[in-house]
Amino acid sequence: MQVSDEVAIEIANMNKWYGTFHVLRDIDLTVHRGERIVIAGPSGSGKSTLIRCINRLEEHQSGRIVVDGIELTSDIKNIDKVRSEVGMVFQHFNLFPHLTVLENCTLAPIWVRKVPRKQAEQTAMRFLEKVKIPEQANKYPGQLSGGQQQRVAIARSLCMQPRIMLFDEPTSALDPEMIKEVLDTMIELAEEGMTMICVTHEMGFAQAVANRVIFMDQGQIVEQNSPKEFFNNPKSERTKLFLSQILGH
Amino acid sequence: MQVSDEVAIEIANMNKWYGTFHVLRDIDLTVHRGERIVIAGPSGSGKSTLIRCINRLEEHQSGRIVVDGIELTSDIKNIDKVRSEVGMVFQHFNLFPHLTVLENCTLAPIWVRKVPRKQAEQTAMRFLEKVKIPEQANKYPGQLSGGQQQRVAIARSLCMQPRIMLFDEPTSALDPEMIKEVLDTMIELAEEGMTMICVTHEMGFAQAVANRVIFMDQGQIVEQNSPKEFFNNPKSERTKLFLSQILGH
Amino acid sequence: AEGDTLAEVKARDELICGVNTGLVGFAAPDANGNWAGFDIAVCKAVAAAVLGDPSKVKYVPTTGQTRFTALSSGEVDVLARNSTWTYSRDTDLKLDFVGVNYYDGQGFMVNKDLGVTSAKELDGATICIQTGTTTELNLADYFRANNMSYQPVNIDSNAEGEQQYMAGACDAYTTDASGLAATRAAFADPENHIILPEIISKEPLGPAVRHGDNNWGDIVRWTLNALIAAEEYGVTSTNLEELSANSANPEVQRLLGTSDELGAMMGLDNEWAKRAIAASGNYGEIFAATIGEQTPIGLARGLNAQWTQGGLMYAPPFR
Amino acid sequence: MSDITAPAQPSFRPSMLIYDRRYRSLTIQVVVFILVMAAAWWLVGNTIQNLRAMGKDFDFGFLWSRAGYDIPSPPIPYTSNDTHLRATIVGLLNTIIISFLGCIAATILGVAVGVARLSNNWLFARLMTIYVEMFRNIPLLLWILIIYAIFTEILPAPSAYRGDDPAWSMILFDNVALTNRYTAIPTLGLTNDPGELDLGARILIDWATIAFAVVLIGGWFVRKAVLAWAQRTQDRTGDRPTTWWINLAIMVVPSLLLIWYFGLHLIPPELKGFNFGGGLNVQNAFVALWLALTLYTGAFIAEIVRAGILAVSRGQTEAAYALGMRSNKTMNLVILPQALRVIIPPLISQYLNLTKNSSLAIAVGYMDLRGTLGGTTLNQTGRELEAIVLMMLIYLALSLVISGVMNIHNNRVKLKER
Amino acid sequence: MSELHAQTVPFVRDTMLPQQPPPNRETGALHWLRANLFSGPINTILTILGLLIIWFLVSHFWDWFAHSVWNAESLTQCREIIAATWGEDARGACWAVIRERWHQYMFGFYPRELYFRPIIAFGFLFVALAPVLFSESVRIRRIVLIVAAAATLILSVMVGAPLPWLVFAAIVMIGAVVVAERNAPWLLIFSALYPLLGVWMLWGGSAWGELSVLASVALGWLAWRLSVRISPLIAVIAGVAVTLALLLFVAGDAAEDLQSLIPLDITAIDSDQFGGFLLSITIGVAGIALSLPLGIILALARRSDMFLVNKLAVVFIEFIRGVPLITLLFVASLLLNYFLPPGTNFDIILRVIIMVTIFAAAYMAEVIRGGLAALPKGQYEAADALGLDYWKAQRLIILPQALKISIPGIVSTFIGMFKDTTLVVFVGLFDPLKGISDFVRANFAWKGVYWEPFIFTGAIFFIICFSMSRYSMYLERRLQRDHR
Ligand SMILES: Nc1ncnc2c1ncn2[C@@H]1O[C@H](COP(=O)(O)OP(=O)(O)OP(=O)(O)O)[C@@H](O)[C@H]1O
Ligand SMILES: Nc1ncnc2c1ncn2[C@@H]1O[C@H](COP(=O)(O)OP(=O)(O)OP(=O)(O)O)[C@@H](O)[C@H]1O
Ligand SMILES: [Mg+2]
Ligand SMILES: [Mg+2]
Repeated sequence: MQVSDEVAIEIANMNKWYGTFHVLRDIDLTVHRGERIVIAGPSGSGKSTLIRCINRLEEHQSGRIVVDGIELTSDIKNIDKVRSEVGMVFQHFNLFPHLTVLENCTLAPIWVRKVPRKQAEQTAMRFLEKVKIPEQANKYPGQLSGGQQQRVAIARSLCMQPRIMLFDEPTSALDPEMIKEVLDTMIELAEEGMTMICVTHEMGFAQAVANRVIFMDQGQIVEQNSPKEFFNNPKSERTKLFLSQILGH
Repeated sequence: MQVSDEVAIEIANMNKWYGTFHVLRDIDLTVHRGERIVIAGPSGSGKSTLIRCINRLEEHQSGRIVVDGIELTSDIKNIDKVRSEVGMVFQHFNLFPHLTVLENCTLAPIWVRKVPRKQAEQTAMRFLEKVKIPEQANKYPGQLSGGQQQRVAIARSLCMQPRIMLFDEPTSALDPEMIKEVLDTMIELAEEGMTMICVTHEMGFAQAVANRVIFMDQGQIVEQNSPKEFFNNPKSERTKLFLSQILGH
Repeated sequence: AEGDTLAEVKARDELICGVNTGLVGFAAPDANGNWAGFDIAVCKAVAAAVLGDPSKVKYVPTTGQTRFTALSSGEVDVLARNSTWTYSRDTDLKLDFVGVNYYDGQGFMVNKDLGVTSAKELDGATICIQTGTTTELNLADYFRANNMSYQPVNIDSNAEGEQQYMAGACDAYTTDASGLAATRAAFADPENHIILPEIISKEPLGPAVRHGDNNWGDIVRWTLNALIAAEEYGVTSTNLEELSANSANPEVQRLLGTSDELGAMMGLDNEWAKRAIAASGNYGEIFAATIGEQTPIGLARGLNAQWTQGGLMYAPPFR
Repeated sequence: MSDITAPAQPSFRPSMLIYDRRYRSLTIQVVVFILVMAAAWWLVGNTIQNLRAMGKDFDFGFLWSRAGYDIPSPPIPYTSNDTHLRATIVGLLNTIIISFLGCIAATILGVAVGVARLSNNWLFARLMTIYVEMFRNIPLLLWILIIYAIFTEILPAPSAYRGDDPAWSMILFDNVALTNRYTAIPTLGLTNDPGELDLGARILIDWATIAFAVVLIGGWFVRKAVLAWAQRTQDRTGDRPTTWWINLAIMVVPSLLLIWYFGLHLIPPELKGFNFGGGLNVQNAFVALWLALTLYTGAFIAEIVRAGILAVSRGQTEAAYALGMRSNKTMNLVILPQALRVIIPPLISQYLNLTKNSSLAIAVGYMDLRGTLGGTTLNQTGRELEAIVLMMLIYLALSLVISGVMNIHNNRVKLKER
Repeated sequence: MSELHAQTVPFVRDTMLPQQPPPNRETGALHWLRANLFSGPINTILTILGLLIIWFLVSHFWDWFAHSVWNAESLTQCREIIAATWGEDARGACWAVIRERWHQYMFGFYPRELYFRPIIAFGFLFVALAPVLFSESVRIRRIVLIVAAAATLILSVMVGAPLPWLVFAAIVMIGAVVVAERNAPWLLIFSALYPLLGVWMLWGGSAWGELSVLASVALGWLAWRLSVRISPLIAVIAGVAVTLALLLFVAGDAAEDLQSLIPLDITAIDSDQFGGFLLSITIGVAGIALSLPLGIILALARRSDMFLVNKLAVVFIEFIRGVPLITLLFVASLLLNYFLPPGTNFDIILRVIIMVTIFAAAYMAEVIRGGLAALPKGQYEAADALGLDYWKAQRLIILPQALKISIPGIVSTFIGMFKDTTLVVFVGLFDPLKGISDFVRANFAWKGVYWEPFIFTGAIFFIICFSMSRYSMYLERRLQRDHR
C-alpha cells in the first residue's frame, strides 16, 4: 500500500449551505493518490454532504474542490469528467431494480463510456468475480441478499474504472453477517491501491486499512490523524466523547 | 425440573409437503409432560414447519400428531381444543397493534374461553407481572421495545393457560441487549415445569434449560441428544458442521 | 301488470301520474314545486273522479326514455305526458291510449333572419332534435321523402334544445307544434322566430294506461271524454253546481250524475264526472288556462276546437 | 421407535359437514351456491312472470328491424333505413372512437401536467396543481356541460362566416372554421383516386387509405429494424449511430411519395347554404365530450404520473448521476422504466373509467352506444330489458378487453423480486 | 502503514467555527425569483406561459365577475341593470338567480318550513362519523364536533326551527361533545342508530316505523344471544331469521297499530320532494353507509380460498366495475321492476340508492381488499394460534386494522360516488347540477342563465370534495407514519 505524492482531491476553504443552514464550514482536505481515508463523526455532522460534494451530487457555495486536476464548477463537462473518475457506493446500494446484475454493471460503461457490449460484459464479469458473485450475474437485485447487493453496487462502480472511490456508510444497512462480506471486498480494493474515501463507523475497518481518519462534527473537520493515534490517543474532547460512545456500544 | 411419564405430544411417521416439495420427512417425536426441547438446524430445514404443525397452523399430510391425547385431524373441534392447550410465540411477536397490551392478553380468554372480563384482566396482570412489565399494561404494542413486545407475546400465550408452549425463534428479531430479557422470562417458565418446544439458535439457552436438543436438516430429524452430549460430542457430520458455523460466528 | 288498478289506487288513496320533467304549459313544477299544466289537469281530473280530491296525485317526472317503462312496469297508474298515440306503441309496447287530449303535429321553428318560409327550403340545414322521440323518426322520414339532407343536433331535453337553438347552434328546431309555440313564447323576442307552415306529422297526444286493465282504461278515457263533453254542453266549473241541480238537458244530467247510474258501471260513484270537471274546469277552460291564447304559450284552438266549431274534439255520447 | 398404527380413517359422520374443515368449506360452498341459484331463479322467475303480464317476450329480433332514425356523421355508412343492429354498431364504434381518442389525449395531457407539477418552476407547478384539483373535485358532468356550453354560447353560427366582411374568419390558412355546431375541418381529396375496397356490409375502404396504412405499419417495422441495427452497432463498437433522422425519413418519405402519387390535397370546408360543406364537420358534441373526458381524466393521470415518478427514489437518480449519466439518459434508462411499472396499473383503471364515462355522451346528445342502443332504439322498440342487458354486456366486454390487454403488458414488465 | 506523509500531519481544531450566514445571492426575494421562476431558458418560458394563461383567464373573466348583479327578478332585469351600470356592451354575472333559487339548489322541493330537518340530520351526520373518521386525533375530533354543533344550531335558528327541535339538536350535539371527551367509543352507539334517525328526520312520518325496525334488530340480536351457547351457527341463523321475519311480517303492522295508539309522527315528506344537494348528499351518504358492509363481505369473499365463493365475488365485482354507473341507473329506473315480484313498486330514490350501493360496494370491496392484503400474515396466524375462529378473528383482529388502513381509500370512493350522484338526473331526479338548473331555466324569468348555476354548483362540489380529499391525504400521511 503505497501513497504517491500526486494529489487526487484537493478541497480548499469549502463552504456549503442548505438554505441558511451552514452544513460544511471551511473544509480543507488534500487526498493523495492511493490514500485511504475514513471519515467518522456523529450523525448530521456533514459527512455525507462532504463526499457528495466531491462528485457534485451537491453543489458547494464557496471555496474550491479540485478532483484529479479538474475544478468542480457548474460546467457540465467538468462534472461529467469528474464523475467518470470517481465511483460512489451508497448506503442503500441504489441498484437499478429493473435491470439484472450484469445490466446494472454494464449500463454506464455502454452508455457513458461507449464501450462495446461484449467488452463491457467481460469487464463486468471480471469485477463480479472480484466481489465473488459471478454466479448471480443474471439475477435481479431484488433476488439478492443485502450483502450481495452492496457488492454488486461496488462492482458497478468499479466497472467505470474510477481512480477514486467514495463510500457512504456502505455497511450500515446490512445485517451483521453480511457486513463482513462487504468489508472484505473493500479491504481487497484497498490493498490494490485504490484511492478511497469512506464514511463508516466500522472502526475495525478503519484500523485495518485507513491511512488517515478524519473526525467531523458540526460541519467541520475536528481532528485528523493516523488510525492508531486517532483511536488510542484522541486529542479533542469531542473525539473522545464520540469514541467512547462508538466503542462502548 | 421433573419430567413425567405422561406423553404430551406424540408425532409418528409424520410427513408434510408444500406442493411437491417434501418439507417434513418421517418425523417421529415424543414429548413428555414437563420436557423442554430445543430444535436447531440450518435455515429452511423445516423447524418452523414442524412446530407449526403441532398446533395445526399447517396441515400435515400423513402420519399422526397427537397432542394431549387429542389427534389432530381436520375436525375443527379437535383443532380448537388443541390450540387452547398449546400456546405459541412467534419470531415477530405478532401482537395486535390496535389493542393495548392488556387487551392483547385478555382478548382470547374473553372470546374463546368466555372468562368474565374482570377475571381475565386479573389473570393478565398476573402474567404481565411474571414477565415483569405490569406497568405497560395500558400502552399499545407500538410503544414498546422489541424485548418488551416479545414478553407481552409470551404473557398473551400464557393467559390462555396452555399446558404446552411453542416458541419459534423468539429472540432472533431482537437486538442483542433485549435477547436476555426474553431468555430470562423463558428460563423462568421452564423452571416452573412448563412443557416447551423451542426453535432457537441460542445455544446458551439450550444448554441451560433443555432436556433434549433436536437437530433437523432437510426436513428430517438428524440427531437427538441431551444438550451436553449434543454440544460436546455431536454424532453426525452435519451437526458438527452446523455447530462449527453457529459457534464460530 | 294485469290487475285492478282502480282498487290499488283507492287503497293507496293516491293517483300516481307520469308526467313530463318540465314542459311549460303542459307539465312543469312552479317555483314551489307544485305541478301545473295541460297534462296535469288530466291527472287532477282522474284523481278527482276516482278519489274525490284533485290534489291526491303524486307526479312522477319521466324522461322520454323512462316514460313507457314506468307505465308498463306499474310504477305509474296513468301516463299523461304528451306522448304520441302510434300503432306500435299501442300494440307492441302494450299500452292503451285512451283518447286524445291534444291534436298536435310536428313543425319547424326558424329564426326570421334565415329567410326561410317553408320546410322545403331546409335542405342542408342543421336541425335540433330531441333524441328518443317520434319526432326523430318523422324528421328522418320527411327529409328522406323530400330528398333533402340535414345535420341533426341531438339534444337530451327541451331546455337543452332551447339553448342550442337560441345560440344559433341549429338553423331550425323541430318538435311538436305546441312545444314550438311554448318554446317561442318563452323567448325574449318571440317576433323574430317563425313556425313554418308545414306540419310533417300527425301527433295525437293523449293519456295512456297499461294494456289489460280495461276498467281502468275506461275510467281515464271517460274522464277525458267528460271534460270534452262538458265543454260541448257548456258545463263549466262555475255553473257546475247550478247545472247539476237544474239542468234540463238529459245528456248533462247523465254526465253530472243526476240521472242514471253511469258511474257504477265503472265502479265509481255517480258524481265522478262532476268532480272531474270541478277539478280544473272543462276541456276548454283547461286549454285556456294553461296553453290558450291568453297565456304566454298562446296556442290557438285550431284542431283542438270542439267538432261543433270545426275542430276534432268529439266526445262520444254519455249514455 | 414404536410402530405406528395406520392413521385411523374416521368414518363419515354428518356432523363432519359442519365441524370437519375439509367438508365444511364444501358445505358452505354448496349452501352459497344454492342461495345464489335460488336468488337467480327468483329473479328470473319474476322477470318471466312480469314479461308475461306485460305481454312481452325476451327476444333480440328487434335488432333486425328498421331503425328509422338518423345518426350524425356515422363512422360507417348508415341511413335511417338501416337496422337497429347497424345503429348499435355505429354507436359502439362511436364509443370506441371517443374512448380511444380520449385515452390518447388524456395520456399526453396527464404526462405533461404530471411532469410539469414536478418542475421547479413555482408558478407553473402551482397552475398545474390548480388545474388538477379543479378537475378532480368537480363532477365530470359539469365539465361536459360547461365545455359544450362554451362551444354553443361563444362560437358563432356558420352564417357569421358569410358575406364580404364576415364577423368571423376561418383559421389555419382558411382551413378550419369553428362554429357553434361543429368544427369544420378539411377533408383529404385525391386527384388520382385508386378506387375503394368493398368489405361488405357497405363498408368501403379507400385503396389510398390502405396504402398509407401499409406504408405506416411497414415504416414502423423498418423503424424497429433500424433500432435493432443501432443496438447491434452499439453493442459491437460502443458508439450508437444517430437514428432519429433515419426514422423520421422512414416514416415521412414514403408517405410523401404516396401523397405525391395520389395527388393528395386538402379540401377546405366551404360555406354552402346553411352550413359548411366539402370538408368534414366534427360535431361539437363530440369535441366537447372529448375535451371534457381528456381534461378530466388527464387530471387523474397527472397525479398518477407524478406519484409514479416520485415513487422512483431519489437514490436512483443519484446513483445514475454518480455513474456519470446525464439527466436525459438517466430519465430514459433508469427513471422511466421503473416509473412506468408503478404508473401502468392505475393508468389502466383510468382508461377503463374514461371508457365508462364516455357514456355521459347522453348529456350532449353524442350518439354513442348508450345513445343508440340504450337510447333511441330502446325507446322506439320498448325493448328495455334486451337493450340494457345487451348494452351492459358490450360495456363489460370492452372493459375486459382493455384490462386484459393492459394486464398482459403489465405482467411483462413486472419487477422480479425475491 | 509505514509511510505517513507530511500532509497527514495530525490536525486538531481547537475553536469551533460558528454558523455563518450564506452568501448574499443565496437568499432574498431576488434569489427566490431566480431559483423558482427564471433558473433557465425552459423555466423562463414556462413562467411566461404561466403568466399568459393567468392573463388570459383574468382578462376574460374579470369583467364578468366584476359586473355581478345580486338583486334582480329575472335575467332580463339583470341585463338591464348591467347595461345601466356598466354600459351597453358590458357583460356580467347574474347571481340573482342563485339568490332567488338557492333553496332549491340546496333542498329541492323540500317544504321551506322544514329545512331545519335536513340541516339537523346533516349536523348529526358529523356526530355519527366522528368516532369513525376523526378518531385519529382528539384535537381534530373536538374541532369537528364543536364546529358541526355550532353550525347546525346557527343554521337551524336561521331557517326558523321550532324550539323543541332546537333543544333536541342542542342536547344531542352537546351530549356528543361531552361523550367524545369522556369516552369516545360510546359515540359508536349513536353512529349505529344514526341511519334510522337520519331516515326519520329526512322523510318524516311516524317514528314507529323506525322504532319497529330497531326493535326487530334488537330481538334478532336477543335470539342470537340466547342460542349462541347452543351453537354459533344456529345462533346466527336464528338471529337473522328472527330479524327478517319480524321486519317482513310484523314490523309494518305493529308500527301502524302503535301509531294509532300513540301518535309519534312528524310531517311526512315524499321522495319526489327531494332535490338539489340534499338529494346528492342523501344518496351519497346512504350509498356509502350501505356499501361498506356489503363491500366488507365482498372483500372477504374475494380473499376466501373457497373456490365458488371466491369466483362469485370476482364475477360480481368485475361485472359491476366493468359497466358505467349510468347503465346501472337505467337498470334502477327501467329494469328493477322486472326483477321484483309483480306489483312491487317502490321509491325511485330507494332504487337509485340500491344501485349506487351495489356500484360503490364493488369499488369498496377492492379498497378493503387492499387493506386486508396490507396486514401481515402474522396477525392471522396469531389469531389462529390463540384459538379464535374465523369470524372472531375477522371481527376482533383483522377488520379493525384493515378498515383503518382503508379509510383514505374509502373516502376517495365516497368522493367519486358523491360526484356521480349528479348522474341521477338521467333517470328523472332533480340533481343540483342539471336537474335543478334545467328546472330553474324552464321558468321564463331565468331562461338563458347557464354559467352562474354551473359555477355555483361547481363551487359547492369543489369545496366538499376538495376538503374530503385533503382530509384523506392527511389520513394517508398519518397512517404511513404510524406504520413505520
Ligand atoms: N437536502 C437537504 N436540505 C436541507 N438540509 C439537509 C439536506 N440534506 C442534509 N441536510 C442537513 O445537513 C446536515 C448534514 O447532513 P449529512 O447527511 O451530511 O450528515 P451525516 O453526517 O451524513 O449524518 P448521518 O450519519 O446521519 O448520515 C444534517 O443536519 C441534515 O439534516
Ligand atoms: N408456505 C410455503 N409454501 C412453500 N414452501 C414453503 C412454505 N413455507 C416454507 N416453505 C419452505 O419449506 C422449507 C422449510 O421452511 P421452514 O420455515 O420450516 O424452515 P426453518 O427451518 O424454520 O428455517 P428458518 O431458520 O429460516 O426459519 C423451506 O425450504 C421453505 O422455503
Ligand atoms: Mg450520511
Ligand atoms: Mg423458521
